[in-house]
Parts: sequence; C-alpha cells; structure tokens
Amino acid sequence: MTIVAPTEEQQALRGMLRSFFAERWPEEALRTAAGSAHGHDAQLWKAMAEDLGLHGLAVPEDLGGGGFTYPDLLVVFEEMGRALVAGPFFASIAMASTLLLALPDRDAQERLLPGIAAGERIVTVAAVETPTSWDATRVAVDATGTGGARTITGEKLFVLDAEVADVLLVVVRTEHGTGVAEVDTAAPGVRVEPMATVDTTRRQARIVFESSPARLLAPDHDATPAVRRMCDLAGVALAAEQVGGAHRVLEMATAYAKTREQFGRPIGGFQAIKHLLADQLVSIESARAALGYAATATVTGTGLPVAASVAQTLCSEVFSAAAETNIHVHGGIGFTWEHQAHLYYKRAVSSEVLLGRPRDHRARIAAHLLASPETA
Amino acid sequence: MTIVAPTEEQQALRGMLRSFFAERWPEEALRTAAGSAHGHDAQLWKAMAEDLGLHGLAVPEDLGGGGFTYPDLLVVFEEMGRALVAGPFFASIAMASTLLLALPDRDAQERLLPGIAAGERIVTVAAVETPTSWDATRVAVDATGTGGARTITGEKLFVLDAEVADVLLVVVRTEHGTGVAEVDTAAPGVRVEPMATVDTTRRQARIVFESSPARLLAPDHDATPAVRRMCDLAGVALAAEQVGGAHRVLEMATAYAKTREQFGRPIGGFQAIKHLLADQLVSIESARAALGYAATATVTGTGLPVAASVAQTLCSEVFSAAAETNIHVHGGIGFTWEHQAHLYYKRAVSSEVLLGRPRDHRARIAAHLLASPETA
Amino acid sequence: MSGLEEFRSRVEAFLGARYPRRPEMLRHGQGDDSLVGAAFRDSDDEVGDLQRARDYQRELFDAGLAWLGGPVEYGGAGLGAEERRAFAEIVRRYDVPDVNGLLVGQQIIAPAILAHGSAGQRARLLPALWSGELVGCQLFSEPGAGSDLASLRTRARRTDGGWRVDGQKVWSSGAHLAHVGELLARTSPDPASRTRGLTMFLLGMDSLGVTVRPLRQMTGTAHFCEVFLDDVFVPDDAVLGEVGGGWAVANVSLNSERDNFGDEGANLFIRLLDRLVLLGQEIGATEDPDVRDRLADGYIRHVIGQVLPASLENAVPEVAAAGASLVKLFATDADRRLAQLALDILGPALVADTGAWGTYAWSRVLLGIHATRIAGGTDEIQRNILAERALGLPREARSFQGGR
Amino acid sequence: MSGLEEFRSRVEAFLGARYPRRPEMLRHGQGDDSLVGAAFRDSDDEVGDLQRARDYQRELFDAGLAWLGGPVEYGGAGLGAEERRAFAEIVRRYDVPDVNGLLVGQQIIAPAILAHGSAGQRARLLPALWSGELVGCQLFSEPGAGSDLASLRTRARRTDGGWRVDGQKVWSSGAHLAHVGELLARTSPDPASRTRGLTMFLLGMDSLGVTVRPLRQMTGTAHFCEVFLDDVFVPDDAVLGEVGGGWAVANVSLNSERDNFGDEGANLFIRLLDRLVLLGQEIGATEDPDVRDRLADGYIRHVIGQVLPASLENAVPEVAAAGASLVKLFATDADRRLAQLALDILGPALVADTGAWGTYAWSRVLLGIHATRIAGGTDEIQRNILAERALGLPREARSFQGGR
Repeated sequence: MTIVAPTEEQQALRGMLRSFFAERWPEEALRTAAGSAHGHDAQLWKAMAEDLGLHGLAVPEDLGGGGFTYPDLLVVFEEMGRALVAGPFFASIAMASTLLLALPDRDAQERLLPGIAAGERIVTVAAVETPTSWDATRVAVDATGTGGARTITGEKLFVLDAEVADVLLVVVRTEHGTGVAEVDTAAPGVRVEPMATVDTTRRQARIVFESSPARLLAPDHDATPAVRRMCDLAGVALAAEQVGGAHRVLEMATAYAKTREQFGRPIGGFQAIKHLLADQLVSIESARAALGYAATATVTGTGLPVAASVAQTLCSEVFSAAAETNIHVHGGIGFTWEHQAHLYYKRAVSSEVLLGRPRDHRARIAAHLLASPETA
Repeated sequence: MTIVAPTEEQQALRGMLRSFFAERWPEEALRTAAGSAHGHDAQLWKAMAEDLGLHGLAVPEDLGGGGFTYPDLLVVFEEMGRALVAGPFFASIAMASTLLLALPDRDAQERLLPGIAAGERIVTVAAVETPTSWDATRVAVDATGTGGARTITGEKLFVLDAEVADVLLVVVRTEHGTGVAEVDTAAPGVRVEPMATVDTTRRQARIVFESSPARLLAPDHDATPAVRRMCDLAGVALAAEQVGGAHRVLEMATAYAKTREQFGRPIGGFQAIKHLLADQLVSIESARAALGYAATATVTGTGLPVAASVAQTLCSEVFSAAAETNIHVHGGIGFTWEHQAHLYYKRAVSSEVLLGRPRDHRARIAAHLLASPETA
Repeated sequence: MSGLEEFRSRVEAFLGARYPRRPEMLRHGQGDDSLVGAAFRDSDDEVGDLQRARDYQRELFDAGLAWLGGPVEYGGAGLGAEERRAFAEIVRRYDVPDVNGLLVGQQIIAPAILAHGSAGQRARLLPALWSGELVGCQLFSEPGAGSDLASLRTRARRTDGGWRVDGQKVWSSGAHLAHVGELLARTSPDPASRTRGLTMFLLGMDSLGVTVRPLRQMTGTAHFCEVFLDDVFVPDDAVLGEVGGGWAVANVSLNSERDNFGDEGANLFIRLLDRLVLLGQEIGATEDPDVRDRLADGYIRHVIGQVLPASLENAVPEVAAAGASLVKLFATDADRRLAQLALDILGPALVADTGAWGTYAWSRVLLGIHATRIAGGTDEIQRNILAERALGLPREARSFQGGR
Repeated sequence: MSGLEEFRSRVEAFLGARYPRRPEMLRHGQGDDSLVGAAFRDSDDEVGDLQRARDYQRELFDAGLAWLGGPVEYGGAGLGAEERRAFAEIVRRYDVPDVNGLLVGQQIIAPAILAHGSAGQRARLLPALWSGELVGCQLFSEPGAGSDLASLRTRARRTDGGWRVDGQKVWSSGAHLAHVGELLARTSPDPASRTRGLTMFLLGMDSLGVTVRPLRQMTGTAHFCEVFLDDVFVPDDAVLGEVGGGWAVANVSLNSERDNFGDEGANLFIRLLDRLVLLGQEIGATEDPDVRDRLADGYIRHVIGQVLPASLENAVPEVAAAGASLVKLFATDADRRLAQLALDILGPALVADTGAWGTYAWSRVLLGIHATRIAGGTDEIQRNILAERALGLPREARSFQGGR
C-alpha cells in the first residue's frame, strides 16, 4: 500500500487556490450564493474557468483541457471544500466530465468536453431514482428507440445543480444494460423541479421527463463500467471536498477555542475541549491519509473501487463529526444563522449521504474483503 | 412505565449484605476461590445459606424458602456482583431454582427446591449447544424414552459451575417440544469437562452424556415457556450483578483518581478523567434504572421479556465499559495480576455474552417494537 | 373512589370536553407531517402557538389544573407527585396546545419567585405566570459569558427609587414575546466580588430602553433573542431576593430548568421514535438488522428516559442531587443517536425534499439537536457538575454551577 | 538492476535460504492457533523467543541487514527509507523469529546513544544492540510517576569514579532478560529543578544491588518488571549525555518509541484482521450485515494504519512532528474495535474454551489491548501532545511530554 507525496506543482496549485478563494470567495459571496435562487456565482465560475482553467484541469489537452492528472484536480476539490464554494463545479466536473471521459464515445467527448472545460457549458448527471438510497446503477427509466436517437419518460431524483445546467447526462436502461443519454435541459418534456435542500450551496432537483428526446451515448455499449467509474472518481473528489471542509472547521474551532474565554481562561485550555479537538485531528488526518490512498489509486487504477469506498466512508464520517464539533465548541453562537458553522455542517451531512452512505460503502468493502482476504 | 422504589426491607437487606461480604469475602478469599480448582468457597456458601437464608429467599415458604419477592433476591445479586462473589449461586439460584419454579412439576419442586434453598444441593442448568451463541431453547439433544424415565446422549456447552453441582437440569428435545431432564452429575455416562475460562470466579464446563439416565420433569408439557422465563429472570439477576459490579469499579476508579497524583495534582482533577468518570456515572445510573424497570416487571409480569432484554443490553455494555475504564484510570497498575481491576473486567466481559450478547437482546426488542410500536 | 381516581376522572372530563383525543395508533402518512411543535421545540408560528397556549393555560388555571404542585394561596392546587404523574399521563392522550412558550415563566422563573420573592411579588406574579397571563423570559447569559455566569458584565446602578441597567443579554428564549424577564445583573462594581456582586431583577419587558432582537438559528427560525438594555429603569420593588444575592436566586432557576428538561425531553423522544419506526416500516428499512438494532437502542433509551428520574431519586444523595445533569446528558445523547439513525434510514431524502410525507421533516430535527447540547449548560458543564458534586472529584481552578 | 532491486533480491536470497515462506493464503484451522507471538506481543515462552530472536539478529547483522538506516561505522547499512520499506515488505512473507524482545534496545535506547552517546558508548553499544548481543530495557517509569517523568524520585549520588543509585522503577518491559538498562535518575536533590535535575545512565543489569521482579499482568504472563535499585554503583563513563541533561536524552527515546509503535502495530493488526475474517467465514458470521460492516471498518483501519505515517510526513509541520501520538491514538482505537468485534462474533466461545481452533485464543487479545492504551503514554497524554503541539492550544498548568 502506497501513498504518493504531493508534487511541487500540486503544492503551488494549492497555495494559488487558497489565495484565489480567499480573495474571490469572501463570506458575503458565499452567503449571497447560498441565499440566491440557484446557488451559483457566475462571475466566480468565469474566473475559475478562464483565469485558472480549473474546469478542464484533468481533461486531455486534445479535448480542450489542461491534461493534468486526477490527483491534481483533487487539490482543487479539497480547496473548494475548504472554502465551501457553491455552484455546479462538482456536478459538471467530478460527475459529468468524468462520466464522459469514461464512456467510449469520442464524438460526445468532442461535442461536450471542450465546453465543460471552458466553463461555458454546465452539465450534470441524472441517475438516482430510489428516494432513500443513492445508487446510480439501479435505474428503471427506459430509453426507448434504437441507436443514438431515443426518447425517455420518467423521473430522476437528487440531480445536482440541474437548474443551472445546460445538458443532462441521464442514466437509463437500454438493450445493453445501462446507458447514458444526453438530454438538453431545454428539450421538450423536460421539467426541472427544484427540491428544498439542507445544504443551499449545492442544489438538488427532481427531473421529470415526458417523451423527451435524448441522444444515447456509446449506444452499442453497456455503460455500467463507465457509471461505476464515475461514482468512484466522483467519490474521491467528494472525499477531497470533505477533507478540505474538515480541516477548515477544525481550524475555526481551534482558533475560537484559543480566544474565547470562560471561567477566566481560553476554553481551549480546558482538557475537555483540548481532547475533543485532538480527537478531531486524529480523525481528520486519518481521512486525509485515506484521501491520499484513494488519490494514488486513481492513477495506478488498482483497487480504485475499494480505495474510493475507504475514502468515502472515512471522509464522510469525519467531516460530519468535525462540523458538529465546530458548532459545539462555538457554543450558542455556533448554531446561529449568522455564523458560518452551520453552513459547513449542512454541507457535511448532505455530502455524507450524497454518493452512498458510509454504511453502503462499507458493505462494498466487505464484499471485496470477504471475497479475497488480504494476507499479511 | 413505572419503577418501584426500594422497600425498607430491601434497604436493610442491602446494608446487611454489604457488611456480610465485607467481612466474609475479603480479597484473599476471592483470590483463593478464583485460583482454586472449582472457584467455590464452601464455607461462605454455608454461611450464606444457613446464617442468611439467601439461597431460598425467593422460594415459597412451603418449599423450604423464605417467600420473599424476586426484587428482594435481586438485591442479593447486586451485592454479590459488587463483591464479586465466586461460586455457583447464580447457577443454582438464578437459573436452576427459577427453572424449577417455572415448571409445572410439583414433585420435582418438592424433591429439589428445599435442598437448593438450604444450600445443601447445588443444581445447574445445561442448555446451550451452539458454540458461538447462548440460546437455551435451540437444542438438539434428545431425551429418548417415554414418560419420566429417559436416556440422553449428547453434549452441552458453557454449563455454569458444573464441577461442583450435584444435579443438572438438562434442556432437551422431547415429543412435546422442549423438555427439562434431571440428571445426577454422578450418574453413569455423565462426563464433566472443565473449560478454561477468562473469568475464574464463575466456571464453565462442557458436559458429555452417553446414554445417561435422566428423569424428564413435567413430562406432559412443552417446557419452552419455563425455559424462556428462566432466561428472562436469570437475565435480570445477571443485570443486577452487573449493576453491582459497575458501581464498585466506578468507586474504585474514583477513589484512585482522588489520591493518585501526576503532574503535581490528583489525576481526578484533570478534566479528561473527570469527564470519563462522569460519563460512566451516567451509564451506570441508566443501567440501574433499567434494572429497576426490569425488577418491577418481574412482579407485575407485564412485558418481562422486553424489560429483561432492556436491562441485559444496557447493564452488559455498561459494566464492561466501566470495568475497562477502571483499568485505564489505574494506569499501569490496573492491568497487573495483583490488582483487582482485571477480575472485575473478566467478570464483565464474560457476563456480557453469558445469556445472549447485547445485540441479541436488541434483536428481541426490535421484534417486539416493530410488532407493536409504543404510541405516545 | 380514591382521591387519585377522582382526580383522574376530573382531568379526563376537563380535557375530554375541550380537546380531541389523539389517535391510539400513529399512522405513517396521516395528518401534519411536521415534527416541529408536536415533537420538537422549534416552531414556525410562535405567535399563534403562544396565544393558543395562553388560552389553554387560562382554562387549566380556572379549573385548578394548572399548577398542580403549587401552594393554594398563589393559585396552585397543592397536589402531590402522584397527581402530577397522572395528569402528565392523561394529557398526553389529548391533542392540547403546546405550552412550551410558557415553560420559562412557570418552570424557571416561578420557582425563584416562590423561593426568594417578596409577599407582593408572589401574590402578583405567581398566579399571573401560571394562568398564562404573563409570559416570562430568562436574562442570564451574555455574549462574553455563556456558561460562565460569574463573569457577567451587565451593570445595574443605584438611582432614585430603583436602578438603571446597561448591558446586553443573549440566548434568551422567547424574549421577543415575553412580558417579564428574570434579569441577572452586576450591582457591585468590584470585579473581584464575582458572584457576590450579582442581583436578580424582575424586568418589565416593555420598559423604556429594552430592545429585543430575535437571533435566527441554523434551522432558519428565530426562537432565541439578544436583548439590549440601554439605561433601563427598574424600580426597587423589582429586585428579586437580596441585593447582592442574585447568585442564589439564579441557582434556583437553573436547577429547576435542568429538572424540567428531563420530563419534557422524554415525552418528545417517544414521539420521534414512533414516527421513525413507522417511517422505517413504510420504506422497508426495518428489514435491515442494523436499523432494527438501532431502533431497539432507541426504544431502550425511551424506556430509560421514562424511568431514570424516578430511579435517580433512590440513588445516593450526592448523585440524586446532580440528577438533572445526568438526565440531560443521557437525553442529548439519545437525541443525537436518533437523529443519526433518521439520516441513515432516509439518506438523501433527509437532506433534499422528495415531497414524500414525513421524510424531509427530519432535517429540522437533525439541525435542531445541536442546540440541546449547549442550551441549559453544555455537556461539558454537566459533566463537571457530575464529577465534582456526584463523585466528589476535585473542582476546576475556578468552577461554577449552571448554564444557559 | 537498480540498487533497490539488487537490495530486494539480496534480502530474498538471505531469507529464502534460512526461513520458510509463510503460506500465501492464511487458512482457518491451519498451524498454531495462538494469536500470541505471531500477531500479539505477549508470549508464554519469552526466554526461547528471545534466544531465537538474538540468533536471527546476529545473522542479519553479519549480512548487513540488521540496522538498515544506521551509520556504517557502527554496524549500520547506511540505507534509505525505500530499502527499509522493501525489507519490511519482504520479511513479512517469511516465517522469521519474532524480534520483539530486541526492540527496546534497538528502537528506544540506540537512538538515544546515537544522539547523545560518547564515541566509546556508540562504538561499543550500537553494534552490540543491533547484533542481538546485548538486550536492552528502559528504566524510566516509577510507581509514583507513571506518565509524569519530571517527578522521578530515583536518586543517583556522586561517589568515587561514579554514582550510587537508589530507587525503584516499574513497567520495564523485558528487564528480567536484559543486559543493559537506560536509567533515568535524579542527580540534583533540589525538587524544584524537576527536569534539569535528571541524568541518564546506561546501567549494567548485572550490577550489584539490581533486583528485577517480573510483574504478572492480567493476561497471566509477566512481561513488565519492577526493578529495585539498592545502592547500585554506576561508573562515570556510563552517563549518557550530560549530567543534568537526562531529560533531552529521554525525549529522544520516547519519540523513537512512539514512532516505532505505528509500524509494529500496523503489522500486527492485519494479521489479527485476517484471522478474524477467516474465523467469521468459518463459523458463518460473515452473513451478518453488522459483522460485515465492522470487518469492513477493520479493513479501513488496516489501510489507514499502513498509509498514515507516510501521509503525516506531508502534513503541516506541527502536526507531522506530533505524528507518532496521532498514530498511537488511531491504532489503539482500531485494536479495541477489533477485539470487541471478536467478542461479538465469538460470544461465549471467547470467554470459555470450547476447544475449537483459533477461538479462545482471542481472549488473550481482548485482555491484552488494555496495556496498549497505557504503555508508551496514555491516551490522555497523547491527546495533550496533539492539542498543545499540533493545534497550539494552551498548555496544562504543568504539562509534560512523554510516557511509559
């Protein structure tokens, strides 16, 4: 088991992003986006794409991207998680772009990826149909028709940032098993119904299709492996966001504990608070190790599904616990609307169940472990 | 939901028992018994029976007992758990005596209970056959023959204190379902094989029967309800022992924390230790409340199976955690052989799995809850 | 008929004539799917809720059923614990208005007035608080002194016929709707005096210079308030207890608050658990052994929540005295476990509204539980209390007793 | 062939010629069912284990494979982290003797000698410790000073050509089998001097006046010892570092101990997990979703245990510096979870011996884990270190750095 140390480039990227978001994504911007209709800041979006080229970072150069590695992109997600950046970056990059790259459909890649990479086109993935479990491959919606030209009717739930998306990649049933269909959000019969969400920095919607025209991608293939790969890679991106967010809330709590006085001394001098924060540090560094392990697996490719689930389980639980601890350490002020603590907490619990609950991921790991126990 | 306050009689009994065990069961006696071949102190046994009449406390007077209530008897178990009394009292009283009282066989009661109540006859119950789960009703050993005269062949595991028992009550299969057969330990074909045990204050044995002569009790009845009732009542007695033990280890840890100095002050002045012990107090008082609830149910009879499982789950987990905390608070000295902490810990983990693991009891509770949710 | 039976039928008659019975069995999908109000303290219609509570309370009071344990001379019924338990058991079966908005006045302020008030204060305020005529709020915490009341900075200065108060209070539950505030302020300028320099006042919330600003919580509602006191005049006869004796008065209130927490919490908990069981059955989650295991754990905690206060009365005296802290720690832990179970059962449907009945409603519970670990004294304060008072472990260098 | 590849094949050749390969796949029911020795530090045959370890170590040393990272002048191989990892990976595949009994000398004492020893001490002791010729033990803790080393009371008094030492040490792992003890004693009588009054000595364990008494542990074995020092003469050239500089020397040892804990613990953990998986499959417990969930949790902790030390090297410097404490807390938590899972899987068969292969053997693990939370500094000490050094939170009134 190995873990690759961050490259100098990644360290430089991290430093650059931290300054960029500190300047371009102050708390007011976050609050404005979180309180807006769509939870999206178009100006920031433009700067991220045009000034920094973040959207296409891990897209090959011949498809309009930067040709960097997925671990490079993970640095972006970690910093965005840290800064709690609102908007469809996760949906369009971690999900849609990843899914397109995993599908054997060069035409679709050439049609869609340059626009995604340039930040000009927002694409999201519509997969889930079961209300209480996030499973992208257990789908019933049919894509009727033959070849690339299809029609779909049905409903999808928990579609991220659909309201601001231009294109939907809809996971459907086909004659080959699972398929991915491209549907314009403006196409006939497509109705996007926003869902109320706990986390208003990442919106979700129900989408109803009524005989909507769709283009089936890689129409001769079963897309199951591609959808699975998207889930794994997006899971690692989510883990990166979670690690970034967890570090941030620990910093907030620690800084507050150093200055807030009770009983004549900083509350951070009380062992109860010290140990609480120390335990969070242990958890967060464990989560960061899991992320590093999964990041390495995105490159080597070996054991990615298990590594992604290891990272998802740990990072989900750790971020939620750290965000809750942050509220608790802040005392009364921590659960006011005016304080940022609740925004991170809401992101944390929402992310915890986004691509499968920790328990679902452990069930995957168990299946692997019991099939082939690792011997020492 | 109600809970009955301890009666004045019970308070007096408790005070008397505490002095009795303080005097008659000093640490040397405990160590001697725990290190002896059978884990039993015959002198103490005699004093408990003859001077205090503890064995027959809850046996009706016309069967040679004291005619007190089961909650009265629970005070004895709580104090014995507190003092970590070794020997077959639990086996002979909480299990065998209870099982006899639950069986519709007056002859057997008259034959066996006066001897048990007088402490002259030690009886234990042989039920379990599955190595990894304590289930008294899932038995396969047959009692061949008809009427009362039977022959049994097979194996039983985890039989408490069989080495010092005179009589075994063996749970068997019969034509009516489950039966209880009385077998003399000295009968032909009975082989008692002591098992190594973590807790040497309560011994266990495997028993092998080879065509052993047995007397089937209440031969025309299915004994399942009686065996179940024994499990419930013995479970509450075990919970009482656990609450007693848990209180004792908390006292030990608290006393040590007040005197042991590190870094120039008592370790009990450090918030980490204070809060650790406070959390144990919360757990232990919760367990005591569960015991009180179950004790009340032994009298009213309503909801005993669920109440027994509530008490077993909570008291098992609480005693183990408290015993572990006690070791931890004592630091290095806490895991030496010479300190008492490990004796309580070993009793705790052994009791935790004795009449079903906490998880097994929660499964029972869930079955009840989901059949008829309690409405407010 | 025994006195208790007579009392029970009187309560049944009173409630039966006025309020519908709750259905014997809850059903998933039936009625309002909100968990707020019915089962959780954080309402969207506080004004309406409070008016209904006051009307109900008035009727109870006139029927002699409001302050069951209180002295008859102040409008109480002079009854014992058995009757109080009987009333609680019966009232749970009726769909009566939620009286949460009155609890601060009745459970926190009234005990302090009863213990430390002048004859006039008792006669005037106790019936008014218990009849719902007056609504109370607590003005203890300050921005710089959350759990550390001894470091309060709100100042009251002597003036002709009374005091002038300046300062800021926070976390005052329902202050925007209250008539009277139990105000703890510093009357000795010597900072070394700490607790001895504090005095308790009964402040008319309509006094000149009182500004109340509701604080929006993470749930989106605003139940707690900031209260700004700008040169507010308080007459001499509004001092509760002795001048400089505010600490003792505050402790009566804080202890009563903790005592009250247990009962109320236990009642809310079973309603949530019931709803979660029904939800789990509805969506098929109760086949999952882990869900079954954790629902059983919830049931265990419900049982213990019901019997723990009575059990603690039989504990050793030091433990019994700190029982309220113990109950609070037990209850907040149980609440968190239940909320996490709801999240694990509902998964994405808890954090985004699918429109299905009784699912997204749990998000309010998940967000709301964090307040319970802080309000009324943080978990850490409760553990200190238990360690020091119940177990006799050494005190912190500078410790203290209460919270909120 | 690269240097690393060449090194790997040299290691393979050395081990392959001497020791059997472990089976690729563990099987339930195959071989010794003990979890002790192979996977858990608490043996019933310490003397035999130690002799086998010393013989093996001698061969390693002669082949230049003993002290891979050490300087060549003292018998080290002067190799880097890659080679050390490669060796660790390869050696795991062979059934080599357990070198636990040598670790104190090599991982705890040798680093202190390398950092603070005189030229003579280094030349004499480093090769001897790394070749298995000498076995070391640590003499830090005292009955009155478990985690609080600054309050040590063992006294060393000046005498002709050296010192005379009186006192009592405790928790000294393997002292009954050791040749040399790293002894921390007070050389300044002024109690206010605390850490400045301490000096480190390299004590010959066969010195007159040294009495070693193994302390039986709750598992039944005696691995830790009490050491009584009664007017023991220690020559001047046995002082390690400066007189009065013992605190700094002790910290080198304590930090090395913590660092070493992680690697060793991680290797033991996977063997236990593998055995538990096989056991679960054997007895059909792996159909239970809860068991599956917790085995997966064990696997996650195994993965993290492997990568955490490397990951911490890339953490911010303050966190990286306290990494060993973090790894220890992580590992002891993982151990406890696994032991509890074993208890839940085996139930009664863990606490009473049914005779079935590989079941009751887990009782030793369950009983043994409690030592890990205390030895090498309690959980509380590690949390203090993290809070103060990694997070920069205020120090305790009088804090301290290490343990054991």
